[in-house]
Amino acid sequence: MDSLNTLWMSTGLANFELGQVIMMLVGLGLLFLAIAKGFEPLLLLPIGFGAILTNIPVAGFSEVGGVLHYIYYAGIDTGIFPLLIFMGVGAMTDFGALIANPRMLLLGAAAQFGIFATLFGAIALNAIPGFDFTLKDASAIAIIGGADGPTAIFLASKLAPELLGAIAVAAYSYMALVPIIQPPIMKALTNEDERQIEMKQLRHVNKLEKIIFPLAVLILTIFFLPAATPLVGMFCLGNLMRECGVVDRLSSTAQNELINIVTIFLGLGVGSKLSADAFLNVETLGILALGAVAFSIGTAAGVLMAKLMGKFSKDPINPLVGAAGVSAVPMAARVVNKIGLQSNPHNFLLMHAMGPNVAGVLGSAVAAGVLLALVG
Amino acid sequence: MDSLNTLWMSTGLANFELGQVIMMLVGLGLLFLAIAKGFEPLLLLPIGFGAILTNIPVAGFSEVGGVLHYIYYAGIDTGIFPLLIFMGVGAMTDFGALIANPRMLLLGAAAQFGIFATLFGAIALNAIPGFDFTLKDASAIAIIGGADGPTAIFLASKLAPELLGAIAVAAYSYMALVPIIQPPIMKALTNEDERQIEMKQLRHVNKLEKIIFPLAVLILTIFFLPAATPLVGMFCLGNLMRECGVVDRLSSTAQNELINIVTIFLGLGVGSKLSADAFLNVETLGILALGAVAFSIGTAAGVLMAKLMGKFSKDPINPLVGAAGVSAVPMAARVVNKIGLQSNPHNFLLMHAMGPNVAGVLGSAVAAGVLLALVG
Amino acid sequence: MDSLNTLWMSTGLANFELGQVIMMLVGLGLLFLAIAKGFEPLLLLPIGFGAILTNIPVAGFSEVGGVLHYIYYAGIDTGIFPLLIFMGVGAMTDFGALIANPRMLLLGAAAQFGIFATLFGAIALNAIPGFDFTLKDASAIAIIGGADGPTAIFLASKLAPELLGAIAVAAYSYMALVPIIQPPIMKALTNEDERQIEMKQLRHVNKLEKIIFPLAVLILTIFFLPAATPLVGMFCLGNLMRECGVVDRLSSTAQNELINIVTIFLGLGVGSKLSADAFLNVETLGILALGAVAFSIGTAAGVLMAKLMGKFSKDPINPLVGAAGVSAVPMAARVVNKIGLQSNPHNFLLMHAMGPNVAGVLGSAVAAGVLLALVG
Amino acid sequence: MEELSSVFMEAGVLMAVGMAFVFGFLSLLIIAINLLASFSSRYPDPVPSVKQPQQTASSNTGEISPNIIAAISSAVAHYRQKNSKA
Amino acid sequence: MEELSSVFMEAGVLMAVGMAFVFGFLSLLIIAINLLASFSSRYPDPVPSVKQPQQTASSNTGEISPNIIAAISSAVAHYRQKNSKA
Amino acid sequence: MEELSSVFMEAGVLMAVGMAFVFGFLSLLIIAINLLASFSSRYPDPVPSVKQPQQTASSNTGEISPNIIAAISSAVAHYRQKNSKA
Ligand code: NA
Ligand code: NA
Ligand code: NA
Repeated sequence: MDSLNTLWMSTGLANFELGQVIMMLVGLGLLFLAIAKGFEPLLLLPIGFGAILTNIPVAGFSEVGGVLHYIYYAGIDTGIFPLLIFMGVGAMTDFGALIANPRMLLLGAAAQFGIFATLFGAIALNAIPGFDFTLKDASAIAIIGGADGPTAIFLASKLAPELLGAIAVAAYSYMALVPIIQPPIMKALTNEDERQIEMKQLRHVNKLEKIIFPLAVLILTIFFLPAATPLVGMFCLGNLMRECGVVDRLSSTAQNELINIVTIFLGLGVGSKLSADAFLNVETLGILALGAVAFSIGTAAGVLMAKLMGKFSKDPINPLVGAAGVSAVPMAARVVNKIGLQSNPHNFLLMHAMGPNVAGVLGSAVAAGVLLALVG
Repeated sequence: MDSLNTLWMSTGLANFELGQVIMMLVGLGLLFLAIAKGFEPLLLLPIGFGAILTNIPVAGFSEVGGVLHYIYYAGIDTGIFPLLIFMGVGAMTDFGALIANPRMLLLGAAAQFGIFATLFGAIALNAIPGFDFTLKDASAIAIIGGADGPTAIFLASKLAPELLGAIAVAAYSYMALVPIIQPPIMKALTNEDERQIEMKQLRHVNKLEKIIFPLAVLILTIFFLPAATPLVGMFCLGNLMRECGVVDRLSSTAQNELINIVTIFLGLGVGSKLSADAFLNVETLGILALGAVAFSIGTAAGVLMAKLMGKFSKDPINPLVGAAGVSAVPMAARVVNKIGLQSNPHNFLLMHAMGPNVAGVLGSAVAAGVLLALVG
Repeated sequence: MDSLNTLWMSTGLANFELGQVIMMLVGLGLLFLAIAKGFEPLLLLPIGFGAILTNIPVAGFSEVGGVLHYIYYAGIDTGIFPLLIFMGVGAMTDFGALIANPRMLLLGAAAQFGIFATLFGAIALNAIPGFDFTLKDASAIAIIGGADGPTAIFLASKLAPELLGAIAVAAYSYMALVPIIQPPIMKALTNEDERQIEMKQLRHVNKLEKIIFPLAVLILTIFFLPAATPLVGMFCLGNLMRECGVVDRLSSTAQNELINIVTIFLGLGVGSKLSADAFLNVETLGILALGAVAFSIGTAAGVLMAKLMGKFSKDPINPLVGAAGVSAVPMAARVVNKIGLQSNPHNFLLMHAMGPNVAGVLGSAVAAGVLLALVG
Repeated sequence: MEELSSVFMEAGVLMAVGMAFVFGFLSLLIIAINLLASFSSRYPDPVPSVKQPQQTASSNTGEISPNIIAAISSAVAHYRQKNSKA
Repeated sequence: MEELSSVFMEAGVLMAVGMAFVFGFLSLLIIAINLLASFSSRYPDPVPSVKQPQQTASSNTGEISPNIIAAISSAVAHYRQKNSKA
Repeated sequence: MEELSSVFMEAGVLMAVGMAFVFGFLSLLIIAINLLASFSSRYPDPVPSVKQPQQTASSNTGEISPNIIAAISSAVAHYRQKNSKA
């Protein structure tokens, strides 16, 4: 009898709290988005699963002694996992298109307006009762506009760990939604003629340029923004391993096995922050709303900047490529290519969009550094 | 002279204790079983090697500052390594045969009688002077009957860490001995006619079923047995990654590089618990004896349950498949197939035995959860 | 205005110290050697990059909370990373040539004279004002003569962590310089006739010998030098996994993904010790000078020992193979082969040089153990 | 002795409760699988539509690594060369 | 209310300083890339000379693993066998 | 000065003891290898019997991964297609 009672008291049914049930449904929802809708499945699947695990009553996944607790504190609280992901992404990134046409960096810069405008917006939300974002919170939320998962997780873990779950979910969800969010904005801000513009073919970039490039980026960052060097440094390390040609086995491991292992743990660790009390509040709604705004403003700023540059450029610039400046590599560049083809079936913008696309990664890492330096 | 003396005092020869020598021979014995006899070499080789290392005098492998100390406390004491192995095993497991014929779960349930009967037996051993098993010890020993290495290590690390070495060695040794332990029992409990029974071909299982299955298992576990969710959850995560089709690179890493890395460390860490004072006592003999009993009873219970089910089933059931319910995937299923072929050379039972075989994995994870909830 | 000032005060330019700038240039120099000159790029690239990162002002990579801090303390201070590298190297090493001609071990022993002579030399340097090497420091420096990276890092982390950076850089640099350092010494100590000597073809080594060999090495080390068992033990574990034939998936992971992952972290962690105050002093110059001496003496001792053995051997011994005794696998063996071919275009010494080459690995691990036992 | 029998009792209760729970749990799972089967039968394998989303996502899952491609290319080239001689 | 406006002010300054910094930084990078391009144009791709050092170094980077070789050999053998039947 | 000479002495002893130990140890290993060789010569390479146990064990060591098989199949298919055109 006693045993039966102990057993009953140790069931989930006897211990459920409403918030946990809702958060498990949120986790299932993320799994649905990842599997059925293909929303950034590599991250959203482990995040969704982690959300379910962390909300299981009695089991204590995220308490001292629980496996998610160890994963979170060893890998996310220290910043190691997002930095390793960034190293792997660096090892996967080809900067050739950007080096061939460096002015595209301005598009990557413009698109970061999505971040800073959102920062302003997050502070403005404080006027509504129920919201109480500090400047740190606002900065961590704003980085969603950078459209870069590891950057968002890294910054949130430093500035607003209690918002980390919502921020990471918003960042990856909107990145998956880029093909839906961006096209209307791109079409509203351009006319048919502009969208048909063909761009000059990119010059060949030689090996030496590609090798020195990550070092140049790192040195500039050291000079002007050391706060960004964890992110930029690991990214440049990955890229240098890729391009130098003498450590291919390290580069291959960084962009395959290592990033896969870390992705599983990062996702679970982020999911462990999706507890009811951290997620089920009006602030999460604010974060989701602000994230959508951030992406939209970033896209618009990129396109407008491209139009402006087109006015002063001797070589024609298709303003659509500005939308790729938000990063969300390589999805945003593919969207640009697709919208471009709709207006001009012979105009392949993919390579031209890769420049602003990777510029956007650098741009948001720099923006993250600025926020760390001024707010952190 | 002084140097020579210091050097001599730092040799192993000057510091050996008898127990250490014996444990190194035990380690060499495990290496022999692994290499020459093919006994679960992936685990028993690192366990045997770890046993040698941990018993080296002076070197201090398992003391603070020693490499095995770090491995044990970071990976086994926290439960992380067995859980990662379980995730990898989940990513390797195809539940198709079980989903096609779910009644096979009852065989996986029946075979767990090996666990609970052994628990009773371990307590009974206390009547013999020299034995003094607590209920926690008895539970950790009994789980050997689950025929599942990571489950046994996980439970032992929680309930009886000082017995972990002996329990893990017994579990993997008996799993390797399944082709020797099971056939006589199977033949004793069945007659020639029963062994010749052919079973109906399994229906096709579609992708959606395979995707939802791990989630359904997890949800039931959350409802009724949250204590089992670390094991079941990580297992289901691995299986979901395998079946969902959108994170193949994570699934591949989980069942290859990650599980390989963790296997090396898990084996060394388990080996580090094979110290003389923890292993060279009458309790280890008791554990080895109880382990053999557990496997035998589990096998018998599975076969008898299959006979019982055959009486009430409209589709014929070959009672041999009940033996696969102990798990020991896929060895037990292969044994069933082989014994079946001896009686009927046209009767391939392998796929039919895979159902109870994977059911046995779930069954022993559930049994582990029950023990954690009631005894832990 | 305030923001601008905060931003300026957070730039690198406002915070640089001269030492940091110089150390970054040292880091860039290591990258140059790794990439343009092919100097042991797998280690020197991450070391050089780590040196740059650790010297970035404000960023705090190697302070509490910085990523390099965690990497160093988790992996190098504990000794885990060099031991895992050694396990991987063991899994890559074929002892066939040594087992076929075990007398080559004497060449691997003779070449360790480079280590002990350098130890004497390091103490002698104390006579020069500005040097103040303790016996521990001298031992850690001397191990450079072992021409084995992980051994040097392991020993330095135990005996003289503050010299670790300089020692690791010297060890890998001189290993890369083997093709330049060794030939003049080899030619000075041999005459044309000696260099033309052809050696008897090696006998076939069977599988059983290769399996038992690592165990025999381990057992001898346990008997006589337990202090060397961390290094020798992990090396032998790797080699046993390679040769036993039943855990190929573990062996493959140990010599590929696992060693690659650890190499990246090991390099970064070593680089984190290249801070200005630890590196920019006269002791580093002493270490670099002693390292060159160590390699030269080791090479000479190996060649002279080979000449001596040739006098008493019934089978002819080409004295060049003695140079391979310093280890630096497989570079030193290749150098032997090349110099041999210059004198006799039909004389392929590569396989004969592999014996002393791998013997040198064992020899320096043993020497490291002696130093740990007597000085540590 | 008394203590021993009380532990025995406890072990017996554990055995009964444990086996009942295991059977109960796995029986529930049988029901769940049957429900799942009848639900899933309405959605026959939509293999292509499940694969599609992944391609649009930014993963490079399933791509064969350039190393392997290179290995194969050289192997095939080698084989072709050999064949052309024969 | 006063506090809110001061935070607003701070956010506004952050926005201005941040965007200025991002533009300034990436503009500098444009200059750096242009300098880099003119510098690099003097060193056209020296592919073989960059690859050579690696071979003399003790790394086995880029070597194709024996497993893959074995896989390919068997695949090619299999294919050849099949082909020879046809 | 006195101290220096005592450290010198210590270093000298270390050198002597160390070299003696290294030579002694590796000489023992020579003996061990010779014993091992004479022992092992009684067991010539039993390759198949060593491999067998592994297959019965539950490891999938040494199996070539499906990815590689897929890669090779497609490469061979591609090559065959190309060849058939020519
Ligand atoms: Na961005
Ligand atoms: Na089981
Ligand atoms: Na050496």
